[in-house]
Amino acid sequence: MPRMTMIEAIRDAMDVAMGRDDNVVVFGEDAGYFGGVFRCTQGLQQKYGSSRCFDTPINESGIIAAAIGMASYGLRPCVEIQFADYMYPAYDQIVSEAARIRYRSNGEFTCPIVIRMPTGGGIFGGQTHSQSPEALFTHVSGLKTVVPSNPYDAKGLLIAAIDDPDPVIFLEPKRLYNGPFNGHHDRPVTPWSKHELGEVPQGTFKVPLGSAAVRREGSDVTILAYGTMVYVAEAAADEAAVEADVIDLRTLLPLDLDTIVTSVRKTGRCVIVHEATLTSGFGAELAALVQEHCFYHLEAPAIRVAGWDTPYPHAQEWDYFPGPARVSHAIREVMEA
Amino acid sequence: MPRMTMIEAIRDAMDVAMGRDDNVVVFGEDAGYFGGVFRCTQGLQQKYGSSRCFDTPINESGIIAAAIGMASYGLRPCVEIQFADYMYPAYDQIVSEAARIRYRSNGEFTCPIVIRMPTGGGIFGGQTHSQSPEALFTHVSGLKTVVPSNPYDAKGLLIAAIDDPDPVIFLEPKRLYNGPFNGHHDRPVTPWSKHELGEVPQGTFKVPLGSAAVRREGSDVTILAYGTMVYVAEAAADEAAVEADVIDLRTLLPLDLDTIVTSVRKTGRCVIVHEATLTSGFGAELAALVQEHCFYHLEAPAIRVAGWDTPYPHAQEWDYFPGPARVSHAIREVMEA
Amino acid sequence: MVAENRLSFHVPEPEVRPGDEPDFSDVVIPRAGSVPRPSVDVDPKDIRDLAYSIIRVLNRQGEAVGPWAGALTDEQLLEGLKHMMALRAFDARMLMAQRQGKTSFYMQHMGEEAVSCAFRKALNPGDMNFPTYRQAGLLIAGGYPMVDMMNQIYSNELDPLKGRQLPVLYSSREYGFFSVSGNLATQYPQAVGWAMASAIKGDTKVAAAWIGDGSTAESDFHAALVFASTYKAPVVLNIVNNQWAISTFQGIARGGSGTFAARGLGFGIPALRVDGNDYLAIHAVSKWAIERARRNLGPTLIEHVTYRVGAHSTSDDPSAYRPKTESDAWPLGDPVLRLKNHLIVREVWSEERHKQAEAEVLDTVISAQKEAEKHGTLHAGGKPSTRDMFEEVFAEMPPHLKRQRQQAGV
Amino acid sequence: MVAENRLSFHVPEPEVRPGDEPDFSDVVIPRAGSVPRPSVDVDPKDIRDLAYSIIRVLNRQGEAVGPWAGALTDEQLLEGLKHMMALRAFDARMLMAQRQGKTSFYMQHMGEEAVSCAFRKALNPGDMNFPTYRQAGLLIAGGYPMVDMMNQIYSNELDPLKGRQLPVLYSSREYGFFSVSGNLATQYPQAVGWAMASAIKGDTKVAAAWIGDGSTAESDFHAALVFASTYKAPVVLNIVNNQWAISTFQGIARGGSGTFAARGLGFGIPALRVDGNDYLAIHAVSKWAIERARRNLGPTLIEHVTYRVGAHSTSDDPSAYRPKTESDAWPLGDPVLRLKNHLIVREVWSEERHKQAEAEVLDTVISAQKEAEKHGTLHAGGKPSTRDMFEEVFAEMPPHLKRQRQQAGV
Ligand SMILES: Cc1ncc(C[n+]2csc(CCOP(=O)(O)OP(=O)(O)O)c2C)c(N)n1
Ligand SMILES: Cc1ncc(C[n+]2csc(CCOP(=O)(O)OP(=O)(O)O)c2C)c(N)n1
Ligand SMILES: [Mg+2]
Ligand SMILES: [Mg+2]
Repeated sequence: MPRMTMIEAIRDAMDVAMGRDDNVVVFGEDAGYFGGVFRCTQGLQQKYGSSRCFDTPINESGIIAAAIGMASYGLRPCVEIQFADYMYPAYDQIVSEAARIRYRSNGEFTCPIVIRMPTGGGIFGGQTHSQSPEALFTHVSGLKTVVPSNPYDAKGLLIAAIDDPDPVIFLEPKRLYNGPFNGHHDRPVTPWSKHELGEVPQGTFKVPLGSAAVRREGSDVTILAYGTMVYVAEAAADEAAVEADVIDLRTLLPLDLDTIVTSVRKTGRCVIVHEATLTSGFGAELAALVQEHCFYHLEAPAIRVAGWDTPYPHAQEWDYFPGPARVSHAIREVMEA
Repeated sequence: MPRMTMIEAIRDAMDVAMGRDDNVVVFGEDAGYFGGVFRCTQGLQQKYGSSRCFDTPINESGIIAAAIGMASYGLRPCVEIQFADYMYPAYDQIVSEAARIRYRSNGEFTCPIVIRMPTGGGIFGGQTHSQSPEALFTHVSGLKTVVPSNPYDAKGLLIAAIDDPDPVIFLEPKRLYNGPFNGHHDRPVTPWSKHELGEVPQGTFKVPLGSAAVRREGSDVTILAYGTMVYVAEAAADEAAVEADVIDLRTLLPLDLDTIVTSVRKTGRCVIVHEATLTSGFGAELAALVQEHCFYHLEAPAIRVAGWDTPYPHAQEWDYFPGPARVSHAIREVMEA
Repeated sequence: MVAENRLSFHVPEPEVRPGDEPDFSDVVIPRAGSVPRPSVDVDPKDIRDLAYSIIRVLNRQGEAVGPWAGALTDEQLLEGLKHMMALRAFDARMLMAQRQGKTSFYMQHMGEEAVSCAFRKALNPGDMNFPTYRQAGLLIAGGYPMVDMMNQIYSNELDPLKGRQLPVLYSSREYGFFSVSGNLATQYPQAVGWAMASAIKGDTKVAAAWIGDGSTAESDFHAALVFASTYKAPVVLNIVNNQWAISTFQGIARGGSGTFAARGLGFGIPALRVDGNDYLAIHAVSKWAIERARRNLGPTLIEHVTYRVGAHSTSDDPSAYRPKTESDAWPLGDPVLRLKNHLIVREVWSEERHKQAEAEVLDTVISAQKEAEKHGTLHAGGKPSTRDMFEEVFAEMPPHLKRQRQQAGV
Repeated sequence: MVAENRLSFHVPEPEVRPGDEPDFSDVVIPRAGSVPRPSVDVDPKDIRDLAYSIIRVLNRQGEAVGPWAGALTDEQLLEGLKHMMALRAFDARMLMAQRQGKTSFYMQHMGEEAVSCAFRKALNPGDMNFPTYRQAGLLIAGGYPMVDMMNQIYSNELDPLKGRQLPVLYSSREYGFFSVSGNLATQYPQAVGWAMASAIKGDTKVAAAWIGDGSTAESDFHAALVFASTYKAPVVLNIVNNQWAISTFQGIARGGSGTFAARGLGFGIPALRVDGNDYLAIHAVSKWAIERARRNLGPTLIEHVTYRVGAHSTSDDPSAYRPKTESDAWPLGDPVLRLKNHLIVREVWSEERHKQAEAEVLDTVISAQKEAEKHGTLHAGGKPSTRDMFEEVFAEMPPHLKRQRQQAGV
């Protein structure tokens, strides 16, 4: 199997989808000729022409609205928002329109669109290139929300998302584009070419939406994570010297609750980690579900480790980022509780 | 003390604030000459002139952006978004701008604005006149979020919000405008004129942001609620025949965690209710906090009763609305656990 | 240094308010037939004037005059009249039904019937409208069954939208009527996207976007114009200027620009204003714009100049913000009356036949209503199920919704 | 029925791409001095042409000609030259500092120095800019200390913004420079709100809004124009058209409209285009617009026609999407060179004095840099504290943030 970076895997997914189905179109700011600021769409315009892959004006609402109109026509747009931090102007189109068109028209009109956006921090991107807005999507009925953590999943989930009959928010942890960053910013990152999850099957293959992956098994504690935090969780488990179930959620909605509940009932302890700010983050939903479904198995409260409740700072990147030290501290806390 | 409806109390708060301080300005769609579709700003243009209270073009983003610019000039805008369901076009201005201007300018520029919006269901308003988007604000660092449940609080909290040096989201449960609706849609609602919380002090008085109110005390179970759900919770407690602490949160952020924790540690049981859709709703944050801070006192998991994870339907209003039957069912569940 | 004058704040105000004498003397109405008809491949630069005039066909004598006249046969015009009469009768019955508590809410078209009825007849099968709540004429003139509209309004057991949507927010793919949103302006750029898709696929279908005067202030209006202009999308961008946006007069949204049509000029989009109470003019201008789109010449903006005679909705009372008799003073008259008079001038219609037609139309509406009410109204009789509430959130119901449906006991 | 042609999809493309010969032959450049100067209270309708022309003062011979010339003294011009030179030197040093890892990111002004430097000098104390990331000339020409700009860029211990903001997103209330947002276009309507506030208070201050060509496509651009037009706000709406928006040429945002300035016309807002590489022209046009605002005549839109010579940012490499030598072919030349030549023609400057001034400017920048670096750079030396991270989220820290700060151990 070829080795790919996450960027290459994402590009390959779109390439495969465009090759199979004329209705798949790709567009976004700088996504056409140039191939995207992270180069995820590079080469697609050349290969499929500028009717299938093109640049857009800088108007996120227009991008999503156009995609919605196209989807109702019968196309399958897979669009790029340059950074998740810039999706807010499109939030109305996503929430009030894309998410509800099927429902309000009783299925007469549907909205099979994929909205890709780089998410998360760790790149000194400051307030507007670092955000993790997943909870703003999981609260909205009618949207699916996906966060891959490696090239293999990225390709398989993206093809599944493009094939999905409903709108899918596809959040790409930008700090993982080139390797499994684990929060140790002072150490070199293994490139994907040397990582087994950098092995990506050719052609069409899917990772189904709604299924989590258990990245490692252990009986001491369950760590729930997604995106970059999967690697942070693994590093933290090592540093705390515990045997942890590390669950990579992959899809936040629909959520693979069974895998979570099975694990927490086994371990009796749960740590939840994400980069987004703590309050009303997706970790709140996870903690609520865990205590609801595993109450009688829990030895300690489920603990959340998350971004602080401040805007994402620039200079204090590593004070803000919930790295291995904070996560292993939380692990020890639940272990000792 | 005069008796007021919630509409009158809200209007009175703005009147008092405008009377005291020339910098307070009020505007929104239909909010000027006509006095707002719910008549909350009626008479203010006549009294203070159209430089202080005026109609705006239908552009929610423009309304908030203008308010931000004015606030940075030194005014104190208190603006109306016609329905909370229509705040999405302004979400970028609220999240990316209002919430962060103080932080990113290190306090050089600040944003003392109040954004009023009618929220919640119960009026056969369908998908676009019924939403409860509070969790979309509580996740955003730099915003305060307030939900009054009666005329007294509405006035006191609104004056406090206008005086607050930071942006405040002020969600007005529209089903409570004229009386304490408790979910029994087939029974008449007591008008505020016959309710003690319809007694509203004249002139300036404040209810501080960040403090909850214990509406009734009991040792069986804690019910956390806000807005319309406070009355639903009371009705449900009666119907379940339990002695409940019914806590009206009033402010979601900053949250009065102490009052919550004290109560749950006392009762050992907790039911959380809100109208917004369940997943990633504010109830998730409450459940997460409750289990985090009261784990060893809990006899049963904290249970959430909320709107279903569907768009707000029209005909199925009362199937969707989390009324007393569903809440009392949940109460019995935690009592029996 | 010169002492500077202090600034002052300007808020546009309508000429008159309740109690005042209605006054439209500032509304310039060009003579019918006076505006030229350019060829559809004209350079947009050369017709900027059309954004400041009003294309009219029917004159005061009820004659069809000028270069935009002559496209419609007697039969087509008679059909048009009946559509408008049907829409008016439908509105009257549904308003009453709302007052009777048979539904929660209703929005009428009084005075604006010509706009959507005439436009619809200029489209081809397969074209798609992205309407607002005030274009039911697109359905009526398109032959959509009235009883289905009523089922939707009543949220009854035959409601095609299963009770999920607010009354009048219809949806019909088959009839080229995109699901109406309760949020203003959002669908304007979606129409552009739909049109882009038609171009991407190399098809021949065109889209029509709809928006109110007040809603042109929304930012999505800009998104639509930007995308339409950049990609030369085959779309007709309609603005229905009915002078009011709930309680605010059009000056609040229009600001310092002379007209709403002028908004198109900054995008190089040809912009035409049309007498929105003149069935013939609307039809002719719509045809022109639709042909442009279909010939790959790109978008056209049409401002339909009309007047909202009724209240904004059943929740509104306009006497609080405008003179009660303002609609009588509206200089473009009543669209039904004007077409009726024209047909009489044409000698294919008469007062008697009109009366008779009114009765027939009413019958049709009433019998549709009876039929619909057999299947329930909002608070009585048959209705969509609680199960329906959980369906179609997604194509396939995910586990958490199944759990919730179970909790709901359905 | 005529067989219909199939539609096709249109995506605007620049004339040339990497490898091609640069070509600006389609850019029409009017002669310097040829555009009339209307009085500030002109009816906007009468100057629609100005939205399609370019106001220029400096001709090819370096002379200042025409009705927009003559406002500035030798001294003022010499000062302007030095501001532009300072900005250019500042950019060069900071670009290098970024390459050396002293900061994470930088954005330069190469080719566009005249725009912000000249505009700044047309404002009064108390006026407020709502800038983008490419108007540091407003600070330099306003006398803001360079070392503070560097402290911000370095996120060091003296960073006035405490390390919270991305480099170059400065903020200074005192210097009339509103906190720059990383989100495009959001501040355009905020500037209008600020200007409305000045009018509401009956003050004399005016606001200036700033936006790039690409960002005019954002919907907030519309919000700004709607509010400015409706309330006749005392604001100058600047568009800096530097031909590129990262990798997309201006045709993507502009679509079928002839110019960006034309966008103002649909709002009745007077719109002027100015040679953005001509210090004198920018200053004169800005003065005109600012005077209009201050005389309560409402908003003006100015399109500054210039060229982004450098990369979009330190994260960008333009050779991937445009010919490397395109900037040399840009027909409006280099703003520094043009003002320098004018001053030589005026006989108040010389090649030698210019060289000397270059050296002086560089010295000033370098010594500011040394001073700043004493207080740290992004990854070395003094820096803002973790405590700072928790401050100023709110005026008063709420309990949950205190708890978190405690957890963070600070
Ligand atoms: C985003 C949004 N904001 C506000 C509203 C509330 N609203 C409904 S209709 C309306 C007025 C619209 O006026 P106009 O566009 O002129 O259309 P008309 O009703 O005259 O046909 C308003 C403000 C809404 N539905 N959506
Ligand atoms: C809302 C938003 N969308 C996208 C971006 C990413 N972005 C940053 S600069 C830029 C290009 C802006 O071009 P232009 O407005 O022409 O300004 P210039 O850089 O040329 O000065 C883009 C797309 C952003 N910062 N904010
Ligand atoms: Mg209207
Ligand atoms: Mg640019």
